[in-house]
Amino acid sequence: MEGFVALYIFMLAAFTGYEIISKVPVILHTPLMSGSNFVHGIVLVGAMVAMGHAETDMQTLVGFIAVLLAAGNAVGGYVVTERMLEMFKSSGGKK
Amino acid sequence: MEGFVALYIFMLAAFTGYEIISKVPVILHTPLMSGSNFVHGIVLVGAMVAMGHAETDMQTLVGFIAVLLAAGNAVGGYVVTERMLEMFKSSGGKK
Amino acid sequence: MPMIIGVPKETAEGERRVAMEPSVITKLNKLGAEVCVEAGAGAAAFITDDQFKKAKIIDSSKELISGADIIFRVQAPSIDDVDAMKEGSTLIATIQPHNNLELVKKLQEKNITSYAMELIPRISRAQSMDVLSSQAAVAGYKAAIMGSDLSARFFPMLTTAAGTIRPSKVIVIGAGVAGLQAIATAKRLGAMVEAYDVRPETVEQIQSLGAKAIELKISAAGEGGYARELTDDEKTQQQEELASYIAQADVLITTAAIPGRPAPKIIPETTIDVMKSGAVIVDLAAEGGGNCTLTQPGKTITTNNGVIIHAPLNVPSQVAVHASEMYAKNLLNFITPMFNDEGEFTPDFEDEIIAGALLTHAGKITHEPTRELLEGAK
Amino acid sequence: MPMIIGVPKETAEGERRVAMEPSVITKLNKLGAEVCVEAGAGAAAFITDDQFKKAKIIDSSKELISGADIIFRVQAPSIDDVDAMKEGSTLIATIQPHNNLELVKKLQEKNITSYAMELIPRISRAQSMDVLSSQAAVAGYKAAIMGSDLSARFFPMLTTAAGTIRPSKVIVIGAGVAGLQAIATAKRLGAMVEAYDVRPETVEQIQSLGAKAIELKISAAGEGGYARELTDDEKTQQQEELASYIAQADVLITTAAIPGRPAPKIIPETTIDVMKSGAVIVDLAAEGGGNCTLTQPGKTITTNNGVIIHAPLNVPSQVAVHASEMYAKNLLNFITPMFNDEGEFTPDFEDEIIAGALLTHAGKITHEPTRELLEGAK
Amino acid sequence: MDFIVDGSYFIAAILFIFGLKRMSSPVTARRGIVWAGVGMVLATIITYFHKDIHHNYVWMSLAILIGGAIAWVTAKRVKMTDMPQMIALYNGMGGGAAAAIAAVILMQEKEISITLQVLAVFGALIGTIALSGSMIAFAKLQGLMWKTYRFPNQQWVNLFVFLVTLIIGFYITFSGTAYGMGILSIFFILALIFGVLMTIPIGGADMPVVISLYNAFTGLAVGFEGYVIGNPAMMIAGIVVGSAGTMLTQLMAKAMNRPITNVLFSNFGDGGDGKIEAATGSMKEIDANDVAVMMAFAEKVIIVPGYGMAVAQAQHKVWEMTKLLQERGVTVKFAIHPVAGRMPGHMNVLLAEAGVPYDIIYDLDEINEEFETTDVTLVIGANDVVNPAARTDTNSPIYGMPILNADASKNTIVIKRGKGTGFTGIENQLFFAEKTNMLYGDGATAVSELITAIKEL
Amino acid sequence: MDFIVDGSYFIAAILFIFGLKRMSSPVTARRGIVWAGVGMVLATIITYFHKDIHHNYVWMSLAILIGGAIAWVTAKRVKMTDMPQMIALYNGMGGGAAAAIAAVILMQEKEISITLQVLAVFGALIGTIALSGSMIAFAKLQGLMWKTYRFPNQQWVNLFVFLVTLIIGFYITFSGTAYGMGILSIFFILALIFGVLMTIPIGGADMPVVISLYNAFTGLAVGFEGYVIGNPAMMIAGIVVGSAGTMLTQLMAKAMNRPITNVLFSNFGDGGDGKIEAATGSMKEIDANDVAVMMAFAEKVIIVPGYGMAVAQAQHKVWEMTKLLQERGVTVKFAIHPVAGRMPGHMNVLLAEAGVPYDIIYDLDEINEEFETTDVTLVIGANDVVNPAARTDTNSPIYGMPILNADASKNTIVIKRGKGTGFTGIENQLFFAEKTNMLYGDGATAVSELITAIKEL
Ligand SMILES: NC(=O)c1ccc[n+]([C@@H]2O[C@H](COP(=O)([O-])OP(=O)(O)OC[C@H]3O[C@@H](n4cnc5c(N)ncnc54)[C@H](OP(=O)(O)O)[C@@H]3O)[C@@H](O)[C@H]2O)c1
Ligand SMILES: NC(=O)c1ccc[n+]([C@@H]2O[C@H](COP(=O)([O-])OP(=O)(O)OC[C@H]3O[C@@H](n4cnc5c(N)ncnc54)[C@H](OP(=O)(O)O)[C@@H]3O)[C@@H](O)[C@H]2O)c1
Ligand SMILES: NC(=O)c1ccc[n+]([C@@H]2O[C@H](COP(=O)([O-])OP(=O)(O)OC[C@H]3O[C@@H](n4cnc5c(N)ncnc54)[C@H](O)[C@@H]3O)[C@@H](O)[C@H]2O)c1
Ligand SMILES: NC(=O)c1ccc[n+]([C@@H]2O[C@H](COP(=O)([O-])OP(=O)(O)OC[C@H]3O[C@@H](n4cnc5c(N)ncnc54)[C@H](O)[C@@H]3O)[C@@H](O)[C@H]2O)c1
Repeated sequence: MEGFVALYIFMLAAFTGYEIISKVPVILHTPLMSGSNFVHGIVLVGAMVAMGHAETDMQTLVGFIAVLLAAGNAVGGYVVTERMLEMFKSSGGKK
Repeated sequence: MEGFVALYIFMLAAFTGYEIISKVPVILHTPLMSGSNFVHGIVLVGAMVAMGHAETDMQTLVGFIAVLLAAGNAVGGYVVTERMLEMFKSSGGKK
Repeated sequence: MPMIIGVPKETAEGERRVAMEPSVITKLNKLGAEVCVEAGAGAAAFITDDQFKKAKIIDSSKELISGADIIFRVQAPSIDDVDAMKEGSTLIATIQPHNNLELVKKLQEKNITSYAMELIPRISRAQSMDVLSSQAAVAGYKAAIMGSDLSARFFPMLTTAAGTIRPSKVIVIGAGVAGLQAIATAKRLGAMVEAYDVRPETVEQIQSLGAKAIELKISAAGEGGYARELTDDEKTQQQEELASYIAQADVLITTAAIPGRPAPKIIPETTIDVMKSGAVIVDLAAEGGGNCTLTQPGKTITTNNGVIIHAPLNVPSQVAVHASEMYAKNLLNFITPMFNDEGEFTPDFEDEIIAGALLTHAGKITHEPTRELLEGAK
Repeated sequence: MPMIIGVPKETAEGERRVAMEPSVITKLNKLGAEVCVEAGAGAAAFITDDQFKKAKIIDSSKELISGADIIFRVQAPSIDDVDAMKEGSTLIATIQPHNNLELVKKLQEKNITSYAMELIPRISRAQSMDVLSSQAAVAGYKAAIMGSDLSARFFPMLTTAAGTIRPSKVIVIGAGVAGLQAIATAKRLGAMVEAYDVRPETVEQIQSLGAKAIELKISAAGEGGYARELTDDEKTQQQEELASYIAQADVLITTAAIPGRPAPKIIPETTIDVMKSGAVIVDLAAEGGGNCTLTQPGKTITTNNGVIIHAPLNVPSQVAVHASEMYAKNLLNFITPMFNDEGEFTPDFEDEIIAGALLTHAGKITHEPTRELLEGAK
Repeated sequence: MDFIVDGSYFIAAILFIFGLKRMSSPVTARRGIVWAGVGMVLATIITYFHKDIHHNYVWMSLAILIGGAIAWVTAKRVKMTDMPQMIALYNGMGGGAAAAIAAVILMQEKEISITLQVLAVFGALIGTIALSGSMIAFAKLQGLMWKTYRFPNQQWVNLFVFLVTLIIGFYITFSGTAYGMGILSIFFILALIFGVLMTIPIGGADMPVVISLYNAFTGLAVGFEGYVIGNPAMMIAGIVVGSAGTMLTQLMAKAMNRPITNVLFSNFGDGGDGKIEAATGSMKEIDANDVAVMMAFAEKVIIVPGYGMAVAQAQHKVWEMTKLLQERGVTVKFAIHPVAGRMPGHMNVLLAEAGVPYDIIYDLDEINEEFETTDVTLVIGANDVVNPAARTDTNSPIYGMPILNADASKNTIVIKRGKGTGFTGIENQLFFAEKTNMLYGDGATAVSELITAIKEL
Repeated sequence: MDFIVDGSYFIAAILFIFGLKRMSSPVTARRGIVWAGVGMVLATIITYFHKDIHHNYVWMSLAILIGGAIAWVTAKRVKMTDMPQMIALYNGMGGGAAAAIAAVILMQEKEISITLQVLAVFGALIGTIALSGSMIAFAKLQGLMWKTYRFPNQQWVNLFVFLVTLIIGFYITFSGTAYGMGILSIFFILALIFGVLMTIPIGGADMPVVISLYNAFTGLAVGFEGYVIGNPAMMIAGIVVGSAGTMLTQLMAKAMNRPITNVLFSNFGDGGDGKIEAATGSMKEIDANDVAVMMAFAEKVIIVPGYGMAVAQAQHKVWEMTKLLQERGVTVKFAIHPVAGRMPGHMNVLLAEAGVPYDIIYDLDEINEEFETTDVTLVIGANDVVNPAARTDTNSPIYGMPILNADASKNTIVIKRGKGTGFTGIENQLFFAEKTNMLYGDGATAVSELITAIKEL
């Protein structure tokens, strides 16, 4: 990937992120923070790749830690978000 | 650029286009159509490049036509859009 | 020679309206007519002779009547007044022929062209001439005001330091022109309003004023938007069902009428017996005998259980200023098409509206039911 | 022995209220008191003896009065009635001591503890006992109703087939409790309402009811939320400025009062002269002599230029049901703190409210201005 | 330099996106086109320094000048009502340019990756269709050709042409560089023909939708060719327009209450065209957003309430809407017909309840002259009282009744639930009039929608 | 296989975007997290087939299991009120993972392009800061450490540490592969220290904003490392979160009425912390959107109107809002205090005018018990009539007056224009209560905003 292509992707992704959030009620701030926290749990994929082609033991160890942390990010992020969003359950159905 | 990167850019750009338009009052449909018509006038840039490295006379001719048409697209698109949007001028200021 | 329109002072007892209004004079003048008004004709409606300055003020009633080509009146004239009229002249008033047969005869004899405003067919085009509607609107408004004035209770809900006052319940029977206006006015004052009419289409109309429609099981929709008379069985059933509602009422306004017939007796004594002490009934149908059996037209009585029954006659007269204004405009709208562009008076007797209102003309009684009453069926 | 509260039938002429209400009896019983009501006491307020079933009904007025520890009344009792009272018993009523000096003396002599409800200080905590407010609210409402009833015009705007009726203009002078209520009621009926008061803070209050505030150049804000008296110059200026507004009015409701003084004469004859024929003035200040120079308290007159001046006395009486209810609740709220948890009657004479309302106690006149009137300054 | 060029393209792409975003709101729309314009100028100038351009600078400039000048003059001259066909024209030019770029690339017969080849050919195909299709659309709207043209089995013929074009396209794509000029020419010619065939049977009323579709096509073509020549600004602008244009096409079709497939293929059977030409005969539905914009940007609005407003008890909402309009500087008046509703003064009672001040309420005599100078008349649940039959149709039961001249105003919007008639039960020609649009729904709901829409402006 | 892997990542990226989009509306939020979850599972499973993974499958799985299990258990167990610190914790883990990836890459000392090098280092930096910063945030909220820690010249020390870290980062970036493990370790350690330093002086009340900021950091770090290892799913998810997180941080700071710089740097001077802990002393402002959500998702709402509603003539709007709430199934009641307003029955007149039916209007005696079971009490321009001083403060002029127990309900929202007192001119402790939030503005305007906000839900 050449630099500008990355820039384009960054720009478009940033615009997308911005558009998504621009009109959010305050009460959703925390769940949304939690949700986006979960989404960057995708770092797990990178951690797996890093560990998967680690060359030295040291690298494997760091990779292991990376995967461990990333898995924690993903799983914990999901559960916490899910629980927080539960409060929108019953009433949401009313409409 | 590899295929999937293009796909990502396409996806993000498409999402961006979709988000931009998703809530437009009917009265803006035509000006917006005109405005987006202007925007793809950027094809001029491509036409210039194509003409700029044309190899044969035939290619140069086709390139010439491309630039001509593209310039028409850009300039005409701009003027028409501008004129159409003029109607939002006076009243817009009232607010 | 322009036509002369004469407006005498009303002679009927308690009549405060006048068949003229300053702005109408200007318009009549434009049509090509001249207007003469009897001195003091507007006094009871708070219109001074000064305000009638566009018209000729004539002191003597006889002089005015005998000099006019067309007479505008609110109520039917006396026989004497007809005597004073020019032969072949025109009279426009609410004549109520079935109550004034002798008068009709006199009009016929004197060869007078007379129009009974209340007979105008109630078609869309004639709405601007419809005195029944305009005066019923006044009556309906006034009924609600009278109800609130007679009641010893607040209409609206009030939460105060001295407790919460519950809003009065006002029930309106008969949701015609007057009934709807009464509903609207009582609602405005903050009362809880419920209304009942036999015609099913009134349900939506009542709701369109934000009031609650009482729906019973009987319908009495008749022809032409009017109600038909109910059978005896139906009446009893209606009364019983209604009584349970009326027992709750603080003010009851009754406006039920069936054209050409005495007012239906919807509220029997048994219903009044279950009403609250201090409840008020305003019986707008008093003119037709009233909707309550206990009604004494023109009187206000209090029953043993403390129910006040008010049965006013000629209610529009109490809002004389505006009732006169509307009445005069009705007459103006009625007569306007009779003048042609040159200011000549050329009524088109073929016209549906004119034909409908025409009572006597050229020595004939043109209104069939009245003629039948006087001369028997053909 | 529980305290006995006696509620006699009001004896003042035209008084239809009663100082009791069925739900109040229950609450008094809970406090530990027993209630006796004179037979027929509630009749004029449409409360039957039946509805008072929680109380003992006593036929004879004398018997009731002499048997009671505490007497609830609306208006001041007659000297005779005081005579009949137990020595040392308690009287709660709107006594108006400055108009009833002899009575006060009698109360003092009989060693009666008397409270004048109208003297309760108008502090926040006392709002629920404030009979001036509760009865003024009734009067204000009723004033608007009377105005609409007396007027020969519609209050609301009506666009009809017989022309458009322009809404009436109602002007309210004095935007105290009664004035504001009159504004609200007239607005409800659809009138265009303008109001004027000398106190500047009323501007916002008038607007908070959706009406228009008339702002002149004079302010007469006095102490404690009441108005002060104006100088003569100021009065003239006020009158002139006001006259130009009042000339437009279809109905004028005046409620201006200055506590302890005769009502200010705000509407001189010159102002009435410029008013419309058929305009109506409801002078709620009639009790204090009226706000119009032409006012004849208790009468309804029509001036030469056709202005109707209605100057009713004791307006709350006309809404007897709810006025009684509110009055009775005021008394209840006043007396409740005087009972302790054991049902004993132990008024705290130190309390700001009780001290304020206390007129005579233990053979003394405790209300200073009244004492001064009777015994001269100390 | 390359860095500057790429950076400029990047900035241009951002300007395009934000420009379009601004164009999607009436308040910022005018600045939006300027932003996009700046992006375009920047991109064009910087392209002169593009590393792939080796020669032809003069010719290139000449082409820009000629193309630009012609477009400028025509665009300035054209009447406002002829705008749609001009958009079609310029759009066609854009499609043509994209196709021409593809042609140059394909002519160069270089070995390029299969992805590029696919996109180049596909871009060429839709660019060419957009070119010829737009030209037909232009010709139709300009009145240069018969409105519609049909022949038997048209759909089959079209399908056949399309498939042949596609097959040739496949061949070009997968034959490496083995295809020759001949095949290439046939490909383009067939694509041109298909664009013509696709467009000719579509009626005038549906043209805006079709133009929007071709606009999206051109966008996609530009995006694909941008990818092929490695120009991300073109790629992004093209795809954004392609996506936005597709969305817009759908919205437009929806606003006409027709699925997009219907627009494209249904006209072969019935005579669905000419709908706009025939003024009467159909009621035109309108969207609340549109009405909101019309009113918000109007000078004067008259509201005509009727019995339907009473039934819906919409008075409070109507007044709220009025206040919103007033805040924006719009003059709003209420016109009350003498017999609106079901009792004398019915409307007055309701409007007073909602708190509408008397001084903006007018009766028939006071306001009837004013409709002519009114931008928008909003009829809420009134029917008989605005029925022009009262003036013209001597047989009508309401003949002779004075009515409110709602039909005289520049635009009339009617809010009602459906096809219900009024008190007299007769049809109302006003609803079919050219300047009338129907906003269907319960009075309260419809006005609510208007309020929301006005607030969002 | 590569194609499938890449395709899966592509799908995962789309799922993330749409998941986040859905999460930004209360109605669809719950489904949003599920979408994102599906994307995550898909991406994780497919990564086993990634071409760059050669070994360590078992260890990898073990790490996932351990990390996941711990997170699962802790996340399930934690109390609702402790959620913010858990978010901080998991976010720190994400930042750490990103930093660790960078570490692995940098340790491999391959020749990579300068762009990659820059991004790898920058990602490592912010990932590490997010890691240690989040941990401190977690520790603070969990009560594991002193709330704030300050020392003289703190800001200068922080700046110094940051600059040194940056310089080392530059060195690593531009020295090709010449840097060694030592330098690398120092870089990471310094970054860790900076994260700690940056966070310790910030008070508890500001923590959510800071956590959100670190969340955005982690997002960016993930995005950058995604670029470095050529994984577009990571890249896009990371940048979207980075951008959304930045936006969110700003929104949160705005909701607290403080610029973000203030949150990060201002606390060095004054004792701005502990604001949330000290229940009284300050009024908490709230946003209309938030009030709208609270009410829309409540079971029961009580509205307490006062003189301010009359002054604002907001009655019509209040009723409109009430109807919107009712449509959503919320029970709404009006509580009228006997002396609300300036005349007996003042509120009744206004509510009747607006058309509020009598049966949802309650007086003090009827409703005062109900506040306890009420989710939201909305006080509109009332003051004295809800002043708890009447119950407790014997010196207060209103002592002894019965008041509406608005303070007993689960949440109390007060609409008023500013700090104006009521009729009696005294302070109102209700406004400072823990469960009370202030919605400032003219009554009519504020309720309008609520209406708009409710409609948008
Ligand atoms: N004012 C009087 O004194 C009086 C008395 C008696 C009769 N009239 C007669 O009544 C008529 C009054 O005319 P008008 O124009 O006011 O009313 P109209 O002609 O009766 O028309 C009312 C229209 O409102 C629509 N509508 C009904 N409910 C609605 C709702 N909830 N939301 C939106 N639209 C609704 C109906 O169409 P949809 O069903 O399609 O929605 C209908 O077409 C005149 O013909 C007059 O002569 C008047
Ligand atoms: N009901 C009666 O009969 C009567 C008669 C006389 C006196 N009073 C007294 O009046 C008081 C009534 O209490 P209350 O709670 O109704 O009112 P209040 O205590 O007077 O408080 C009104 C509040 O509304 C706010 N406000 C004013 N205009 C506003 C606007 N346009 N928009 C939003 N908020 C606005 C003011 O704060 P901001 O300035 O900050 O906005 C003020 O704090 C009691 O003390 C009562 O004793 C009652
Ligand atoms: N076509 C027009 O333009 C036009 C003009 C005026 C009136 N109208 C229609 O005619 C209707 C009646 O007008 P009106 O007010 O003069 O009628 P009305 O005075 O004759 O009767 C009053 C009402 O009493 C009702 N009523 C009769 N018997 C009853 C009973 N037993 N119980 C309860 N209610 C009973 C009637 O249904 C009527 O609504 C109006 O509602 C109006 O719609 C139409
Ligand atoms: N603190 C409380 O809780 C409480 C209780 C009741 C009343 N009040 C206040 O006291 C005020 C007065 O109460 P009220 O209605 O019994 O007063 P009132 O009956 O004594 O007077 C009526 C009104 O007339 C006005 N007025 C006097 N002279 C006037 C003149 N020359 N021109 C015009 N207007 C004139 C007064 O300002 C007053 O508003 C009320 O507005 C209320 O705010 C307070």
